[in-house]
Amino acid sequence: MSQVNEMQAQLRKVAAELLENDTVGYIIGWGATRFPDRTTPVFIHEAKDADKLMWNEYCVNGLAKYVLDDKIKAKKIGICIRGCDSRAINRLIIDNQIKRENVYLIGLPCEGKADKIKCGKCAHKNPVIHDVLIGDLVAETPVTDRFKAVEDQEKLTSDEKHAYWKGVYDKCIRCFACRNVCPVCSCKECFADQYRVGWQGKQNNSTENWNYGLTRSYHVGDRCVECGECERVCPMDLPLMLQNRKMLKDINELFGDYECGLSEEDRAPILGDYDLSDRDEFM
Amino acid sequence: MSVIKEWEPKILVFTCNWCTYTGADLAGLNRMKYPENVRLVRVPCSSRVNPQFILRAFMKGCDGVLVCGCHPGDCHYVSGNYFTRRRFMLMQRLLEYNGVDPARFQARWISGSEAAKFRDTMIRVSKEIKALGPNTKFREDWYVKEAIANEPSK
Amino acid sequence: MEISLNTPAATLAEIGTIVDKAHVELHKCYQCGKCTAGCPMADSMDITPREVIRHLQLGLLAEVLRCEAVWVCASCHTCSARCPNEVDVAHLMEVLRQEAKKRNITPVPDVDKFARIFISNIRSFGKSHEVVLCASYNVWSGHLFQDVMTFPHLVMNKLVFFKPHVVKDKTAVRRIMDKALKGADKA
Amino acid sequence: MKYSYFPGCAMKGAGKAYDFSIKYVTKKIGMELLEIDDWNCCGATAAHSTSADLALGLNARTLALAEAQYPDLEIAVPCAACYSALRSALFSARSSKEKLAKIQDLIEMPYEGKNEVISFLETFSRPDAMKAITENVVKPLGGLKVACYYGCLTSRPAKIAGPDDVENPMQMDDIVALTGAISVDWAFKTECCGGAHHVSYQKGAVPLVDRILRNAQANGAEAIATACPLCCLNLDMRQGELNKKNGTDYNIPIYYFTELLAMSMGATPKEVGVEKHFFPALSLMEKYLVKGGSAV
Amino acid sequence: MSRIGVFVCHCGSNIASGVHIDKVVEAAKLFPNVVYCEDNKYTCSEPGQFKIKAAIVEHRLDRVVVCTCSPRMHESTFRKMLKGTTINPYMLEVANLREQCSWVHTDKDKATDKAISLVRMAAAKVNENTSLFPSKIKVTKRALVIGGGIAGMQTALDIADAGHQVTLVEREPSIGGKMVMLDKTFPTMDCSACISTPKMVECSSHPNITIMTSSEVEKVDGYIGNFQAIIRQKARYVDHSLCKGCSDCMDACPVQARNNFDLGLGKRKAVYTLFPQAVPNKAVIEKKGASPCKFNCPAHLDAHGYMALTGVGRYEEALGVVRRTTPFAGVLGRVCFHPCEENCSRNKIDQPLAIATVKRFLADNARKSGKLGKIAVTAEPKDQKIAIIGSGPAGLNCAYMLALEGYKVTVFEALPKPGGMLKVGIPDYRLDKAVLAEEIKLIEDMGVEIKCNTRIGKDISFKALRGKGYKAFFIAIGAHTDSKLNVPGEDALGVVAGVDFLRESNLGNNPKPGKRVIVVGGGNVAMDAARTALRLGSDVTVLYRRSEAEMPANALEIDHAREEGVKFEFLAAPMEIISENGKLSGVKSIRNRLGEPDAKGRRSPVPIPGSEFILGVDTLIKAIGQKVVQEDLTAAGFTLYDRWGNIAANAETKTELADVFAGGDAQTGPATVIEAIAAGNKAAKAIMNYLEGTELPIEPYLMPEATVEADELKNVPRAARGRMPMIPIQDRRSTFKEAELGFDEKTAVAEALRCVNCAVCSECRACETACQSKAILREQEDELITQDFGAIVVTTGYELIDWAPLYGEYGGGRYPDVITGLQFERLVNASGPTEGHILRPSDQTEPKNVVIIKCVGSRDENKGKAYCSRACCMYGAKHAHQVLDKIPDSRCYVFYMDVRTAGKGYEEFYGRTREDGAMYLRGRVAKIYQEGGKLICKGEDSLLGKAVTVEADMVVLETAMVPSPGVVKLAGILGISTDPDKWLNEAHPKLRPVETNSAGIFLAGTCQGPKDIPDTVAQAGAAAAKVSALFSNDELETNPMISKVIDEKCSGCGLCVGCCPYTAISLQEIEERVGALRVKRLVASVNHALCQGCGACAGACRPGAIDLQGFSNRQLLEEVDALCL
Repeated sequence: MSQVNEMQAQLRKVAAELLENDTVGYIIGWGATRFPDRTTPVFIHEAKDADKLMWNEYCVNGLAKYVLDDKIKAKKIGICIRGCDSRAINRLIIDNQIKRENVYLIGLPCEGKADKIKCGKCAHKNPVIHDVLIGDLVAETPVTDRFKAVEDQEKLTSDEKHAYWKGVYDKCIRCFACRNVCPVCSCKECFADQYRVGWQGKQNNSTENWNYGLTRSYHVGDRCVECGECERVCPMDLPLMLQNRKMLKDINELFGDYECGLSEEDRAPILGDYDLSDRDEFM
Repeated sequence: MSVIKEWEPKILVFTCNWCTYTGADLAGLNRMKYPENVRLVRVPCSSRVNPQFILRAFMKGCDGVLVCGCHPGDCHYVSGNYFTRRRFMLMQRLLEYNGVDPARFQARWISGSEAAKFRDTMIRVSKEIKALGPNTKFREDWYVKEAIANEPSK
Repeated sequence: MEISLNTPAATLAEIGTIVDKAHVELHKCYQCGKCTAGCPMADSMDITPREVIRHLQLGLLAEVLRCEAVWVCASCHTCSARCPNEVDVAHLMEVLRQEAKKRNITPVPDVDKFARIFISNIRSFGKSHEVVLCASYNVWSGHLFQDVMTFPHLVMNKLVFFKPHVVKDKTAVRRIMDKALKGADKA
Repeated sequence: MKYSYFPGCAMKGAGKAYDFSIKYVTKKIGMELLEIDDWNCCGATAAHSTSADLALGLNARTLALAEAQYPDLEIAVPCAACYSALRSALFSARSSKEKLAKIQDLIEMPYEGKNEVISFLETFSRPDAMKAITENVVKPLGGLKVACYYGCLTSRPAKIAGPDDVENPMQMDDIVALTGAISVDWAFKTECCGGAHHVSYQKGAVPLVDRILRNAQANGAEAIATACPLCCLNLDMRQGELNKKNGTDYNIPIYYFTELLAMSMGATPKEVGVEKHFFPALSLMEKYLVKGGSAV
Repeated sequence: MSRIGVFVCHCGSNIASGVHIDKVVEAAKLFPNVVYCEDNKYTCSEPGQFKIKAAIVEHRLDRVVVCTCSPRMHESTFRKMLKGTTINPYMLEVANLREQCSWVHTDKDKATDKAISLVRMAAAKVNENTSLFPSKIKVTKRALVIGGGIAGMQTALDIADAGHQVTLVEREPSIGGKMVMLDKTFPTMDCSACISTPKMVECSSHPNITIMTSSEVEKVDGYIGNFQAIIRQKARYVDHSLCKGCSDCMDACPVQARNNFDLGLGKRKAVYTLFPQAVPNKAVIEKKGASPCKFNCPAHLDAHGYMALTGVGRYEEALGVVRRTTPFAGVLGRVCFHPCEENCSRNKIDQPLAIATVKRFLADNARKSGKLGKIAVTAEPKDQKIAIIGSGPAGLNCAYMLALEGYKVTVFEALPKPGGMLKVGIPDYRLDKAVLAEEIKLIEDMGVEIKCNTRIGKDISFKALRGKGYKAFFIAIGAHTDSKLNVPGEDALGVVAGVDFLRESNLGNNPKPGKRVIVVGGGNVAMDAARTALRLGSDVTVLYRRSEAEMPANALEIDHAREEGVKFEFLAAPMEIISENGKLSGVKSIRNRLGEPDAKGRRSPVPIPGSEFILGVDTLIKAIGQKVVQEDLTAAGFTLYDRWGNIAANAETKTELADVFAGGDAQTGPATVIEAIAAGNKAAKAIMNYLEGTELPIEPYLMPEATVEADELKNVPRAARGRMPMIPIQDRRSTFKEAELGFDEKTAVAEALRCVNCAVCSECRACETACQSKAILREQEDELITQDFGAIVVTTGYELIDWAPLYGEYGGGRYPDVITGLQFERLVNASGPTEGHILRPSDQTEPKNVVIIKCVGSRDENKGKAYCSRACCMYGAKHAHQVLDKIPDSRCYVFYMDVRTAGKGYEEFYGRTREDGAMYLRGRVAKIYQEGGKLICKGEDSLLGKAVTVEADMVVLETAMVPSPGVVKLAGILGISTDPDKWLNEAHPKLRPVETNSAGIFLAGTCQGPKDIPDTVAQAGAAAAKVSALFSNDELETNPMISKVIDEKCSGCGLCVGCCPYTAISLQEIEERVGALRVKRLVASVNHALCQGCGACAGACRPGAIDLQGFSNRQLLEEVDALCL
């Protein structure tokens, strides 16, 4: 823990300096709530408030997407990023949603947080990019079971599969929390809100939910950074990553190893690209 | 029992204007026969087909969907069908993963000269789908009923 | 005589497995003859390397297994190196030799004999040993006096030893050889 | 400059001069050779024309021994035939996991296919070796016209032998040039000498030597340098014979390229064993060594 | 609410027989928004169409569904029809009731159901249709044709004849391409030049054609009808507006360069026309840059220039070239440390050229023949006076340069004799002072006044000189005092400074060194001192603290010293000078070892403790470096020095005083003669700038270094460097006679001819003198020209595969008489290197036995290309015919795989060739080798089944065609694609053979794939026709069924950009409101001229922000919904 406290101290020091010398306009980080085992995203605008920044095992929320809310981008945005956030940031850069020079990245190597589901399959504990690094890099633990759950799911018969997902989407309440929190969902206007065009019906029934869920996982499938935020925020605790990882798995098998958001110039999203030598199953 | 006899599947075929649709026309020209239950939707290029169309079709009660285009390398628009290939390889797997029988959604390359291949494909697919029976998965009966209700009957 | 090209499927299959062993795609050869042209041994062959391929293309396996060319080949790999169509002729020759051996067809007995002796030589010493080798070869093959004139020279200049060098762990070597030769005929 | 050493059977017999000169040169230039303990015969042509596995097994054993004894040394091989045989074994070991497993089971020893197998043409043409050689040449063979003969197995199959050029390799030429000798441009550098056929199929093999000598002569070679005991033996043994039989007037003594190196580094022809060649090779050397001597 | 009309067609009985039309009509009437429905026998017929029009009016329809045959058949018909109505032509949908219903189904009821459903789909879709309007783009009626071969010329001519402007861009200096290299063309055997040169002339004289030779396309933007191209006009160094095409310059040019047009079989000059009939018939200069010798010379002497001239015996001109930079040819030829030679490309194959010695020859030769002459001052006299302090190489050269410009120059020299270090530093045995005197005289003859025995600070001062009207000063007083050893006892009697010792001896005050002399130091001064002392009879040892490798003196000097008997003590440094009663007796020294390399990479000496030793000595000469004498200048009122005690001046020799300049050793510290000369020249220019108020460059004009790689030289014949004759060794030991005698004429010329012409042009400027119309532009640079075009035709043609590295078995290029087909064409060509006689390149004899090998590099996936090059079979036959025809009792053997003669009269031609006696052998040659002057070809006659050999005198390889180099780069520039073999891709192999996938860009000729001349010309015509068709309209109407971006929905992620095969989509910045502020962001935008309407983008866009008009998401979803009913 002391390790972590040191980091927290260092984080606050660095944050204070950044605000002091006006490198950044404000800093997005984690702050205390009245629950000891909860933190909440905070926006620190002044050096004196730097001490409000927290760094502990309860810093669970993904922060990357908050940078999108700043439409004016008057000043650089400082933001605390763990491995998952850093990949999300890269994602946003690749999708032209932010410019690298508009953000100042405070890297925080992360041993995994209280949310075991979110952090369970974390393959990148260290930020893959950062401007400043707090604390020391930590050892990465290679993930062996990245697609284990998916493989199990695949083993089911098609009826079982259907039954399973039907069960899932019966529960869904289409609150769109998964979409709103997702760093990959950067569309100006989500298909799911375009009732006029007819991508998505208003009715609340499992098919519409399913249509939403499936389409969403197809939309994020080739770009998902596996931060697990969607699952974390789902009020109905739906196994959303189980849906998302399926496409990742297929991509890995069909088009070679692929992890999104590992660098600023990632290869084009699988669906925005092609290769003459791709496998052909439609002959 | 008798119901099943009556039942004809609804099969949607997206065809690119330059190859498969031409192939279908050629089939017609040669008076080749295939089941009535396939209906073609003409698009300029198979890459125009948004996978969400397929979901939509199943929701609305389609029993089988097929996407057809030029053979890789012959695309009228140079590279469209390469995108098609990737999109639907993934979509097909995703649907299967969600419990939709792979036979219900397929993709095929059929060139403008392959009238016979077009016919054979249609015959085969419709046989397969028919064998599978009506699609219940990923389908909202309510829509179908509603729709039929809305249809002015005579 | 007239050759029938209605080769039985079985034979074609056999040819298939043989060329696969040599990683050769027969259809690639368009019979330019560059292999033959470059082959140092071509003059001594009954059919040229190109013709060996041709026979196989036409499904005439028996003729190929019977021919001397396969045994006259010195495995210098010139043909393979120069083939415009990446047909590994030399490797094919080798596989054919092995196949012929399996069927106990040895149209150029001496070459085969020498190989056997060479190998038995290794079996007994683990290393090959020239005197024993040549001596026994000459006896076996009946060329009693081949190169004998060279022998004194060799002896005078201590270029040969009468006491063979021997591998310490002979049994190991033998075990390997036996294992390997299982299937192929024992030397 | 340190290698594990696989002499091969010939080096104990007909190839003695080769063996000696290699030892001499490597000693001079401070190259260390550690002989693999209990190596066995490579099986030569006989093995692989009998059964692929036989060749594989025999060579894999030696390679495995080397790997065990000198895990981080490349294996230097003087004889072209052994070189080729060992390399093909090495390559198939590296070709696939399955193959490797098969080999391990065949030889019943641990083997991973780690160590590279290289020829002496390679070891000597590496920069540091070249440098060392240049520094140690004391009696240049000023102007001796040498045709460098590489033979088949140092150049083919290309992917096994990995020559600098299949048809016109230069490695040996470059090395020999260091001795002050002039390497002639000729066309039969990599043509076959007949190999083992000289024992088992003479009538077919002898003309090959004839052709090689003819071209060397036509291009003004006074001597031929070889890198393989068998090649050397064949060219050497047949030359006089051909002159007798066909009335040719070949006078092209055959040397191992390492003999030339050794002598240019001060070894006397006798030491090297030049007089041991079938075809008289001493006088030419004496002639040139004197010349060379004065040139310094 | 829309108002849809549905029109069901019987198509005679075609539809009616398979479908219950009435049922369909009934059903259709009930579809949403359908207000009218009728059936019709032949809708497409005149009356049918009329009925529709009528119904539109009568029922106020705003959209129409026609249920008839395939839309591929009649959609356009009905669109046209609607043009004449109130409805937009795109408010139409066609239901395919014939090809896809009545014709393909048997069960009429089921078919009817399907028909109804098809109509419903169409109605549902049309309900969502919107009016679409085609947009127009203007067409620039000028075509760009890239490549001036026969294809390019033909295309250009055809387009031009159609009345449009054409720019024909050619990389070579002349148009004509490969065809003009050929001798005859098969099968008619008419002369290639005779039919292609008229085309060239026609191109050049055609009013609509602009020819740009020596040019390459650099960049292309835009789209069909509106391309902007940037074309690089490469420097030709000749003003083509002035060049008259006379060959005076070529006659004057001394350089023999490789003739690429003859594929290396002949030679041409550095200034040349590609071939006699070249178009334009104007000279160009091949200049790859500055040759290494010139580039690396501190003064940038045109070494290459005077070597070239020497090579052809034009010594006076050559000397003139030297004198452009300095009058000291003789001096430099003797004493220069020649960095030119160190950098000579010959180093890469044998030894460098003896450039300095050749220069010396030029001077000596002029002296001997009394042609040393005067140096003419052409510039009109100027009255500014300039004072130069110091008559060393720097000072004198500065004076020389200024004098050339007509200035009045006075040189002040402190010593009794002019020349500075040249005079008093360098011993006579290295430099005969007579030579120096004469070359100084040259300068004096130009009006330069040299005042000796005049010491600055003592006899003159700047103040005084300014008073006398001197406008500028150049300080070049050199470095004439020694650096101290800093060891005890240094000032003992018998310890002398190297520079002083040499000065004494050089001024003839012959100094008397003791018996035992020790020289401390390792530089050139040390060597001079040592060898001088030796000649004065002493026993000399050089003491140097590092090892020989580190000695700064140049190697030759060291060798000479050693030869003459100077001894060396390396790795030893003096610690203390021992003297007995004030007289020097010995020097205590210590041994060093070499430590780690310092910053400069030089290994510094480290003393080995306890290794001290003593050497007995009578005279010790210190030669460890010199310093500038400051006292005089200080006295003269000049006090600006840097921290090393050198005069402080910048790179342009300017000091802080505006009118005072400084250079040479005085500014840089001890350096070399050539560096001093460079400094002098720079100073002269700086002074002129100062006096004239100009800002011309100080350094001489210099192009980038033209380096030559070793492998480019591998075929250059080896030739040893000329030997320098020297006087007998005993004379060298005892006398001061010049040790080196220099080259005689023969050696000098031979040496000069060893030059490999790195930069090709030697910059000797002989052409400038020769050209009466003053057309030579020495310092010309590339020019970028931007122009608009409406269409582009690529006709870049082919090259022959570089077979040598691929076919070692054919000698890999080592046999001169193994040539390619194209080389053979040059040999038989009357305008070729042999005037049409077929002669072996090796010995110019006529070959009797010629072997022709086909498919070299073709049909050989192992070594070359898998494809067949198509033309080889025919020109192979042609070559065989020509051999047999031109060489009496010759024989010709043709090795072939197959003989492919698909063409009019081709098979007959092949037949005639056999009739001529060509021996056709079916098989590939496996090896060609040389034995006794013969090329022996080993092949197999696969029809005989026997290996065969042919002893040939010459072998012709019919090598594969490959795309011309740079085509891949060009394809990138144009955004068109190539196949795996790098041939350019046509849009469709059968139906669009001369188009590319980028609209407005066309192909013709061999850039698209191997073909012969007739096919090429045919394609050229086709491409021209396509272009003319395009140019026949002033505007292009674009298809309105293209993609459209809805900005509000677009997040600018750019996914669509990558999906577009036509690069029609780009990200554009838009401005939009966010609360009170306006912010900028990126959104996709579609170029309506480029978009072809495939919809790949729409299929990819997640939020549907980009949509395809006519096939919109909404339309298709509606269609799907309708189908599901």
